Amino acid sequence: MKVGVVVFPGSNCDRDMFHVLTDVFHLDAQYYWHDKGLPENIDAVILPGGFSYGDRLRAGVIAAHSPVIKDVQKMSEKGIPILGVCNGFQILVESGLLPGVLLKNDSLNFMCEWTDLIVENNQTPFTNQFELNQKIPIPIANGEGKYFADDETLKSLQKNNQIVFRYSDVVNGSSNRIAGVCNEDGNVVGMMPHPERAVESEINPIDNKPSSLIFESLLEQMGVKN
Amino acid sequence: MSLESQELDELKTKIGRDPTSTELQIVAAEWSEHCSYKSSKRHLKMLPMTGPLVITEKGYDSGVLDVGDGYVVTAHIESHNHPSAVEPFGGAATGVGGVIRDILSTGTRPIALFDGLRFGNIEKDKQAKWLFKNAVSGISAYGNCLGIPTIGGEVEFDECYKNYALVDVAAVGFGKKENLIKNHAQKGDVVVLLGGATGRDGIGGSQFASDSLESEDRSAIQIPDPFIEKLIIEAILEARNQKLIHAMKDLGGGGLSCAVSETADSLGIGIEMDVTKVHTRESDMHPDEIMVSESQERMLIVTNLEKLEKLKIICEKFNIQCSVIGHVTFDNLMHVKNGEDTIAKISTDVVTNATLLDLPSKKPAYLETIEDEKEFPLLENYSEILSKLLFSPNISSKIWVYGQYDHEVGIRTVVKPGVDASVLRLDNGKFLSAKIDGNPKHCYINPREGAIGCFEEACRNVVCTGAKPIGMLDHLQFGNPKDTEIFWTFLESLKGLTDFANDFEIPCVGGKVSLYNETPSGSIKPTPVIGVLGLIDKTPMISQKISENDCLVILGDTKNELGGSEYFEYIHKFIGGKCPVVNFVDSKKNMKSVLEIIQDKLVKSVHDCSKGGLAVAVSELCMTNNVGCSVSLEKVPGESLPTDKILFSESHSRYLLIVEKNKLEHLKSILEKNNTSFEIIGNFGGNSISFSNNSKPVIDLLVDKTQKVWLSSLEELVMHA
Amino acid sequence: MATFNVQVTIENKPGISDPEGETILNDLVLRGKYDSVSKIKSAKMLRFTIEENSKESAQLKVQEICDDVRIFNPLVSKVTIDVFDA
Amino acid sequence: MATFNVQVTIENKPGISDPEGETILNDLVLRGKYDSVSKIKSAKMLRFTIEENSKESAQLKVQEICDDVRIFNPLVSKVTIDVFDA
Ligand SMILES: Nc1ncnc2c1ncn2[C@@H]1O[C@H](COP(=O)(O)OP(=O)(O)O)[C@@H](O)[C@H]1O
Ligand SMILES: [Mg+2]
Repeated sequence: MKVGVVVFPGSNCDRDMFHVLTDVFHLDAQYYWHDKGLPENIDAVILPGGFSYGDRLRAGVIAAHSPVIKDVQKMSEKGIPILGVCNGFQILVESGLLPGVLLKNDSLNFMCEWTDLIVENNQTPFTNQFELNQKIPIPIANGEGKYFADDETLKSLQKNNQIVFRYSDVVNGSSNRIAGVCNEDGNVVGMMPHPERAVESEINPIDNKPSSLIFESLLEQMGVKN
Repeated sequence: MSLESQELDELKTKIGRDPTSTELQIVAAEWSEHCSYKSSKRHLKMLPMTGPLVITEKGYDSGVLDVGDGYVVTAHIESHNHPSAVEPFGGAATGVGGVIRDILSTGTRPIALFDGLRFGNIEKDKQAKWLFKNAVSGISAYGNCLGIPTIGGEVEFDECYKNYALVDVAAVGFGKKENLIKNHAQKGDVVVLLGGATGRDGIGGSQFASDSLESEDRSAIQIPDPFIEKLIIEAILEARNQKLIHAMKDLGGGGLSCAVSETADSLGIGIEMDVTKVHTRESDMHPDEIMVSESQERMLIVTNLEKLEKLKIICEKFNIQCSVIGHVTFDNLMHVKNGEDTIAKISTDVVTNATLLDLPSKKPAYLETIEDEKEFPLLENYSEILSKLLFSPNISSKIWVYGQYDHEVGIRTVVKPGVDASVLRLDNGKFLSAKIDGNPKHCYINPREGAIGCFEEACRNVVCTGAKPIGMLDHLQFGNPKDTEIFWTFLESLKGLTDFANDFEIPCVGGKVSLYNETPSGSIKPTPVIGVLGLIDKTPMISQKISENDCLVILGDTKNELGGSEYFEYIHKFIGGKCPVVNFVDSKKNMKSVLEIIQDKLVKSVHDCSKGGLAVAVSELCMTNNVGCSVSLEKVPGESLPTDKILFSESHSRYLLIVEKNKLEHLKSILEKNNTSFEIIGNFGGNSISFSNNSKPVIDLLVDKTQKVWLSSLEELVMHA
Repeated sequence: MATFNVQVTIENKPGISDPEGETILNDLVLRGKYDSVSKIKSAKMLRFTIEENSKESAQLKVQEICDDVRIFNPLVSKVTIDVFDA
Repeated sequence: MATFNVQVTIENKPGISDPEGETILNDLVLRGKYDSVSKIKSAKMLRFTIEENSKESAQLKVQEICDDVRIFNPLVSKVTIDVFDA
């Protein structure tokens, strides 16, 4: 099974994600530079975190216009699992693949800290190994991480089961404490926290098992046994 | 700014004619204090710079250490004081950018940053607060954007930095030994300038750094562009992987003038270049401006024509500009042309070798009496005093600072900021530990012992993680060196550092001197900042949660050395008293014992005892573990002292060990075998931080309440006060 | 053809909070006792230099750019476009 | 007393680079093939609502606030203050 890691100018978690996919979960991963297309035979796509285009104008907006996004769009229509982490989430939102928008944190500062997520939807390709309401200790690191959607959108997210993760505490002012959402079909997931920073016990001082389930869910989805 | 008149005469004698205007600019930049180290160079030689792990190569801007299995770690430290004092955001950010390019220029990937920040009194002074807040934002904006974690540092406030700022940044790199750039040049090689366009920003910056602020050149404002820097890093590392780089140097102080002349000089070649080939931001720049502009985010590369084609493809991919500005010659001349016209043609040896000064020094008069102690009114309420210290800007938690820095990116950070040193995992299964430390309050009272203390403290912090110190970076920040008394303090500090480095066999792998740090109200206190790198072969010390009934053991003696302590200065407003002195024998013994204990897994946690003394160190343990502790002061080993001195003395070489009861005996046997001074002084449990002396209660603070204020007080002060 | 300066102001739509403006007001301005200030709203501005036939076409072109490349996120912000002769 | 809207525009001084404007121009607008645009300059704007006696005093007061609370650094930024009736 082949996972594409899309790299934009300014991405900086691409190598971390690649390491986790290949060295920890033994997946066949490949980098794809943003100005080229994605091949047909990819089984999953990940948009890693970082500062594409220096987060200028707004986080994710310039990358959302990259040529590769058209292919990501096509793959999303085909139902291929797509995960956007942090800046990747911001890009998915700015390109309209996911609803809502990410605004500056209420603190107005960049925030790097560990927090707890609650799994709200365990039906996506990235959460199928979780119990509902399971807790995930995980770090966030962002300046524009406050999820916002208007009331109507929030209602429909709730109704369609599109809220995937919530923060267990109020962290940055996100609407309904939302930390991650999916599209209506559930195959495109975006999340602000960084699972790739939490799957190895060496660097996860709390518990690396829950975060690992995000990747194990993907393996399960693709029918790969780890 | 230009050359002093005797320097001009010297230049004329050396080249046998009048210099051209361009030559004058080039030489003035290169002969500035910042680039030539003319006041300090002859003395810096005393530091031991070699060792079994040190790899040296001509033209490296950072230190290189062999960490085994074919891997190297690189490290460097820089400051950006003058620019940060007038534009803290941009100054601090471009400081980060500069030190990262030093790491990059050896061909290693930058993997971590450290920042040392010093400002005036933020409790009283709005300017200090503004400088602090914006310097932190600048570092956060730059480092985070690059995806290089800022994993440690320090923050300090002192009146001596009023209306000024010290912003020190250290960077660590990592890579394969075989990928190190070998800095060589061949016939037919070309010289390429890669990165951002050259503009007027930052013209005269290095001279500005060597001037006091009063005569500042306000055009020396540099606008950070971390996005371009990130592209440069990736492009250069890709070029390195493809072996396209013969030699490389970053552009820093002095711009092209220094980069070109120093590259030529260190490789023993000449370079002929044409300013019209430089990609500029503005169309009407004078050739001299192009030569001295300090525009950020640029690298100079020497390669051949064949590799150039591949380099261009990489630059195209990353959408960064690269211009061939010249070629290598073998006449040892720096030859600068403006189209067809020669505007400078001068021996690189002349440009890069300013005449070194041998400045006079004299022991400052104030030192004669500064160690005399004053009698203080007796203070009774030690709970109140300890709270006051814990919530003071120098001691309160720095989480507001490192919480704004991405310290996780790169997924190497094993021990995260917030305790002592931070620890990174390396690709060969080993771990790197690092910390920077400074203490101008101690250094003011005793420049020699103070500097040694900073060095020992940084070692101590690294040792607390189970690492053996393998290299040191020194950053020597002083006032005007032409002041004989200031120069004396510089020399004393340097001698102290040299003695310690020799005795402990810790080579100096890099450093920086920053002089002329003058504020409107005088010179800064001597401020050496020392970075120490430590290597852990097997497992790092990962603190385990402290629980009820764990024991507190102190290692090392507490002495009557409160000069420059937070207690004297913050509580009693007294500057003076005896400076803590490191006893080399005890220091070494204690380090060895701690490393042995960690290796034998006998402790749950180790914490160094420093600023604020024992009382603060114990409180930090309680607050970070949400557990109480009761300490009996009469058991503390060392000199027999009154209560306040036991609580707040800042004697060096002391460690706090947290031990489970059933491991005490084993621990004791090792400490006794090593003949180290130690005592079991307390027990964890309950919910208060309490100290007693001969059964008389002295301090009682609730852990949760204290912790809340300790965590938030810096943020409150900066954001809301 | 003539050169125009087109000023694009991006601000939050009414009803969407503006923590930046509020923070400057509460933590800086009101604390400094400037109590004649009752509100501060933050915005971002981009000044385009553009070559077009007329003021109107400059305005239209910039509007088109703003919508097409999402200079503003319509969920939360609105833009105001003002054209000046260069 | 009357209410005024005072608009404070903060931008980098001429000659000081503006990486944000450049990126928006090169990587967003020009890539979208809008090549009649030759330059984009970014700025920040704050809109104050203030109660003062006159336009002049509103302008002066806002100027004073900006200097006092250091909303911008005069070494880097150029500031324009425009007053409008509310
Ligand atoms: N400016 C800073 N940037 C990043 N981390 C910092 C900064 N200041 C302090 N820290 C972190 O906070 C912790 C406590 O710092 P400090 O009080 O200087 O430690 P110590 O007393 O052990 O030298 C350390 O982990 C340190 O790295
Ligand atoms: Mg410490």
